[in-house]
Amino acid sequence: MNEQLKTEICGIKMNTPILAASGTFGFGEEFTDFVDLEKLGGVMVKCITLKPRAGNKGVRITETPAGMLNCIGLENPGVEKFLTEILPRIKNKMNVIVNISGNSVEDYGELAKLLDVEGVAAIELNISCPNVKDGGIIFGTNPKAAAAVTSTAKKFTSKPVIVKLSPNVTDITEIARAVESAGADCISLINTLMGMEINIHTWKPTLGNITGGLSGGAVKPVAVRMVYQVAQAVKVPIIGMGGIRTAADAIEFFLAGAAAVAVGTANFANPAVTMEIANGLENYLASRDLNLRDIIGKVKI
Amino acid sequence: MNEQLKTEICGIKMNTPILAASGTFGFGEEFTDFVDLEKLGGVMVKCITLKPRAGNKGVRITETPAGMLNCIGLENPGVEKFLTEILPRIKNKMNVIVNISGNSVEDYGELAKLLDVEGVAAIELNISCPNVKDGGIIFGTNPKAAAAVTSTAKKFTSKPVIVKLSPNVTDITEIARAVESAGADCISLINTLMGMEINIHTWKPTLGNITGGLSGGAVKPVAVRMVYQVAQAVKVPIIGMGGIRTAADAIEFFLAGAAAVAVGTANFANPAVTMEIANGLENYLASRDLNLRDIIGKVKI
Amino acid sequence: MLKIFDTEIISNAEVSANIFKLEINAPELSQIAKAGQFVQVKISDEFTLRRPLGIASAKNGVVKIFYRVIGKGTEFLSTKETGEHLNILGALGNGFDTNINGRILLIGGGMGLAPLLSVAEKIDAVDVLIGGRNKGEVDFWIKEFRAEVDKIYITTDDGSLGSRGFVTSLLPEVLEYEDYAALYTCGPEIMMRGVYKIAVENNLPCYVSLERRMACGLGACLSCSIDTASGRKKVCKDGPIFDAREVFYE
Amino acid sequence: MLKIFDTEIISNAEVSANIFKLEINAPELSQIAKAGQFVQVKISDEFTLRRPLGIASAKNGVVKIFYRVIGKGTEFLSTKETGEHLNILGALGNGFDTNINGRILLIGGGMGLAPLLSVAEKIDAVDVLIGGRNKGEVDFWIKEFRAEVDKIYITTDDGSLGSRGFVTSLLPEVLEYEDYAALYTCGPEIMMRGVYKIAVENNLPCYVSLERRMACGLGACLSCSIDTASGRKKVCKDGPIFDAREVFYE
Ligand SMILES: Cc1cc2nc3c(=O)[nH]c(=O)nc-3n(C[C@H](O)[C@H](O)[C@H](O)COP(=O)(O)OP(=O)(O)OC[C@H]3O[C@@H](n4cnc5c(N)ncnc54)[C@H](O)[C@@H]3O)c2cc1C
Ligand SMILES: Cc1cc2nc3c(=O)[nH]c(=O)nc-3n(C[C@H](O)[C@H](O)[C@H](O)COP(=O)(O)OP(=O)(O)OC[C@H]3O[C@@H](n4cnc5c(N)ncnc54)[C@H](O)[C@@H]3O)c2cc1C
Ligand SMILES: Cc1cc2nc3c(=O)[nH]c(=O)nc-3n(C[C@H](O)[C@H](O)[C@H](O)COP(=O)(O)O)c2cc1C
Ligand SMILES: Cc1cc2nc3c(=O)[nH]c(=O)nc-3n(C[C@H](O)[C@H](O)[C@H](O)COP(=O)(O)O)c2cc1C
Ligand code: FES
Ligand code: FES
Repeated sequence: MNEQLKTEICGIKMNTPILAASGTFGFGEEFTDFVDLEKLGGVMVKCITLKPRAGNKGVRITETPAGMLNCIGLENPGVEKFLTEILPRIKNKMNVIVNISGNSVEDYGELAKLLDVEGVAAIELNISCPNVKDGGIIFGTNPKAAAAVTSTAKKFTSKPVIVKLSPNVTDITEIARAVESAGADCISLINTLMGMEINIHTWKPTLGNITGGLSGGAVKPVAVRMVYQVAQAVKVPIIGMGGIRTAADAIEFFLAGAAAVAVGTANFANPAVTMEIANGLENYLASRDLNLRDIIGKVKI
Repeated sequence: MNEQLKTEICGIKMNTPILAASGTFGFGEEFTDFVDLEKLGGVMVKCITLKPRAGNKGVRITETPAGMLNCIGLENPGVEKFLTEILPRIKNKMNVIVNISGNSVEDYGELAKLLDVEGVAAIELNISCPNVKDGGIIFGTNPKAAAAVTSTAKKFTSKPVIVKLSPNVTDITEIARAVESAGADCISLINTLMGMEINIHTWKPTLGNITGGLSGGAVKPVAVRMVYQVAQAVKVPIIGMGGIRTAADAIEFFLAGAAAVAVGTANFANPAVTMEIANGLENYLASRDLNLRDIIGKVKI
Repeated sequence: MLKIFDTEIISNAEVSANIFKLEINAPELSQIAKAGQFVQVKISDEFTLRRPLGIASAKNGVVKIFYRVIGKGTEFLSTKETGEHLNILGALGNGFDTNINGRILLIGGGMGLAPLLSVAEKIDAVDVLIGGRNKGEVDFWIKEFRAEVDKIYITTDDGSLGSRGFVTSLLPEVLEYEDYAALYTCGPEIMMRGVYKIAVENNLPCYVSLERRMACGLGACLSCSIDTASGRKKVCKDGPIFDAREVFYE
Repeated sequence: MLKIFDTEIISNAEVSANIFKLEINAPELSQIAKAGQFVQVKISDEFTLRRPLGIASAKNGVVKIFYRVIGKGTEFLSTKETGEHLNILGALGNGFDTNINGRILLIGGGMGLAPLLSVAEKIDAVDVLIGGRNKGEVDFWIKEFRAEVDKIYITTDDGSLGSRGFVTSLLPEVLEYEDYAALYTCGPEIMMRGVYKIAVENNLPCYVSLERRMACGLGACLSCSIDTASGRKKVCKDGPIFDAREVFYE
């Protein structure tokens, strides 16, 4: 393992600053033929909820110009099965970052508590879900709700808490500051942009859930902009993501202010892409005689 | 001219429901070798401000995955020159829809008044600009500011007022309802998503203005979603835009609820694209024995 | 062991209206591929997602695929020429059981015949019931199956070849002629449900090959999840072949 | 009259490291093109923007373009082969004045020599001063210019051909040998500013060809606006050729 790429983010030791984004990488195991999981900074596993969930019905993905829409929903086996069956299998193979979703502030607290166990490197709060218990507003679009979720999760866990921001907001820095104040150890962004496709033959929305989340290359400029803005607004480290397909893309995020990056959609076109990005980053740094920290946030304005 | 495509939107008679989006089509004249301007529903001319403006310095455009970023800024010759030199030249050749931008609510009022002249079919309020006079917040991201601009413009003109929404907001329907209540005759959307690119060789933002507006195919899913949401929320007609490159794309917007569509970025790859879209739409309708109104808002949920 | 293969196109020709036969040079893949498995084809750098296509044959270092042009991806694929390279992820999915005792009847509609051809290639005691819209759509399948099966039954929607109607119209008759150990079917879901119904009536095991939109193809993204009698399953990994009782249980 | 031309590629070959010469069959374009004009090349459907490239020659129905591979667009262009079609928008821009009385000196650096070649092709009394990084980068230009000009002066940064240094080092000397009616220059902006300075010292008219990122190429989008002594201008439409006094006025 190359020393140059080693890093540490809120106490999590990472062999490279390249992570796999939640929902696109399963529980990591599915990629072992293509990826040396230890070489990843971590795997943000598919979101976990208190109860098992089946997710959305109907068509769940569709390709869009340089991107895709998904409405997988929150399909997952539930926290219990995760803890008893999945975690024991994967915990020694990688940094397991558990992405969690809830219907209420209390859900996040309970999940945080249940997941405060050995083998979990950190928890990542997916706040792009509706507060079902309290009016249905998306936690991540409201600074108060985002802060409440964050402080509650913090209260119930000793693990680093990463808060994953939704890009579907007017002012991303407002949310970032709110979750930082509420105790977030790290901020990850961006989750997907809300989009829609209509089939012009059937006149129906392509996706079973009508709308879905846009990801992939198409969203990269929005993601870079938001990482840059958030980096100006907060002090906690940032894990940047959204449309990263190459080492060059990843470097853009580092320059914008990300301390690490995560790769999502690009894993589908090339399951080995995270390794290629890690190698590309290593070459970029080596050929310039730089360390990772020499490029983080170093965009010249 | 094909009768099937004729339509009328807030009193503006259009030969087709295909318009050219502001900032991408100059004053229409530049495209006469490729486009029959009368066959367009209208040309939304480059934004006009009270005083001539030079726009942003440095690099103004860059290509992104299936899209582009621009930071032209508000370069324009100013309203006086527009009225004396440009309008007389173009007014009988097309429906001239004048896109206007201001630094304050009063600017919009003044522009609306000055443009209340023969030869202007409608004015379109570009509210994706900062309220320089009052704190610098973008008019279009705040329902009150958006409403204030709208009602002021309405007060000073007898022309239909189209309000062009910014997609960089948490809840597009909130803004749409606000401008409808304030008297907007029509809503157009989406303007560009805010994005950024960093040159990994120079470490500088590619664009002179650091950030820029994302447009083109990449943004289509976001635009379709917003048009659909706004169509559920308001009664005024909608002009949909964002990433339209083909007749199929345009039809998606009609099904989502747009009464007309505008084409922007796609004019750069193919200056004749608006004509091809009009023809494609005509074929789609004819082959199904439908009229335009049979598809508007007819997405099956 | 899954792999990404850089393969070379041997041929890519239209065998019927909008249906293409693609042959690629892929020695290792052809060795490991099991009947009924599929691959994820990278169309080009511009496509965000790969496209899942069934392995129709894997013999002598050559993998054959049949695909219908239905959208942007398959259209672009159809423009590729001999000698060009094709990036392929495989072999994916569970595949059909090819160690069954007794005669198998393959029942396929349209492009569903592709994975069934790979079964015919692997087992001896096998017949096929081919369904298609018209003569043009079944002719080339007949050619492909001829050397691999004993009997070929044919139905076309318009009666231009074989008996007029659907595979489900002819199936009961075919089952009278011969004793089968199992039915393997692939095609439109409505057809497969019909086949399953007849299998139940005849007390025969029935295996179906399902299709769902797929992103990863590796069991990671849950694009292709379905409900089964034994819980949620992923078509890409737990399937695409399922015991019909598991998936058509309602 | 601007048009979109569907042209066919005659050849597209690397003439020096990362520099390609593209010849296309474009009878109408070759007739209407003026020296110093450019085209907007559609790279493929996947590219949002066309790429502006200078017309280096327009003769006998054939248009020649020279381009350096610097990014995604030119890289993709370099993979196109003889017989493939290329969608081209042109001819754009104002072009150089080719009716000037007296001898013209063309001064080009790197790819800036492309539009100058089209001038050499159109006028008789013309010499060229060629600048490049090294022998490899100027050799093919010498071949192209040989038939079109009287004298060829050469400088290379590394001295591997001609005199060592920049065109601006040799220019004063060249101007001593011969009386020129005007200097036409294209290349890096710093080079053109240097040439302009020498032109002023020698009291010579100087015309420069500018480069800006372009979206429409038609004067509509203002991507390429610049300040000039007579106000805002669009490089794509009012240029790309400008009187140096207009643009280097500060
Ligand atoms: C396991 C499996 C095996 C298959 N084997 C074959 C085969 O051997 N021959 C064949 O012709 N087709 C086969 N298909 C269907 C084939 O994958 C689609 O026709 C193809 O993906 C369409 O791509 P497109 O870009 O042309 O269409 P588009 O409609 O433009 O595709 C848009 C998106 O939808 C997906 N999609 C569209 N139709 C289907 C479909 N029917 N099934 C799954 N995804 C779809 C695409 O993969 C893509 O992600 C198989 C599908 C699966 C799941
Ligand atoms: C009027 C004009 C004539 C030109 N003639 C030639 C020529 O004859 N030969 C030649 O090799 N080059 C020429 N150029 C430069 C050429 O347009 C760029 O090298 C090319 O667009 C790079 O595209 P890319 O996709 O490979 O690079 P990328 O850097 O990936 O392109 C990204 C974007 O930036 C733009 N861009 C990048 N570099 C330039 C540049 N130097 N000038 C303008 N736009 C740029 C691209 O068009 C594209 O929109 C000319 C430019 C202009 C404006
Ligand atoms: C199929 C799919 C499923 C996803 N599921 C989740 C999820 O469960 N939780 C979450 O926080 N983000 C989820 N995401 C968002 C990604 O983790 C990531 O934030 C986003 O896709 C942007 O990165 P990308 O463009 O590299 O994919 C999902 C994305 C995709 C494409
Ligand atoms: C180069 C450029 C300049 C633009 N200038 C303006 C403008 O002056 N006023 C405005 O309201 N929108 C402007 N826009 C936004 C477009 O009108 C349109 O809303 C947006 O680009 C989305 O449509 P598209 O994807 O079809 O381009 C501009 C867009 C581009 C690409
Ligand atoms: S396609 Fe990803 S789980 Fe099946
Ligand atoms: S490129 Fe559009 S105005 Fe020059």
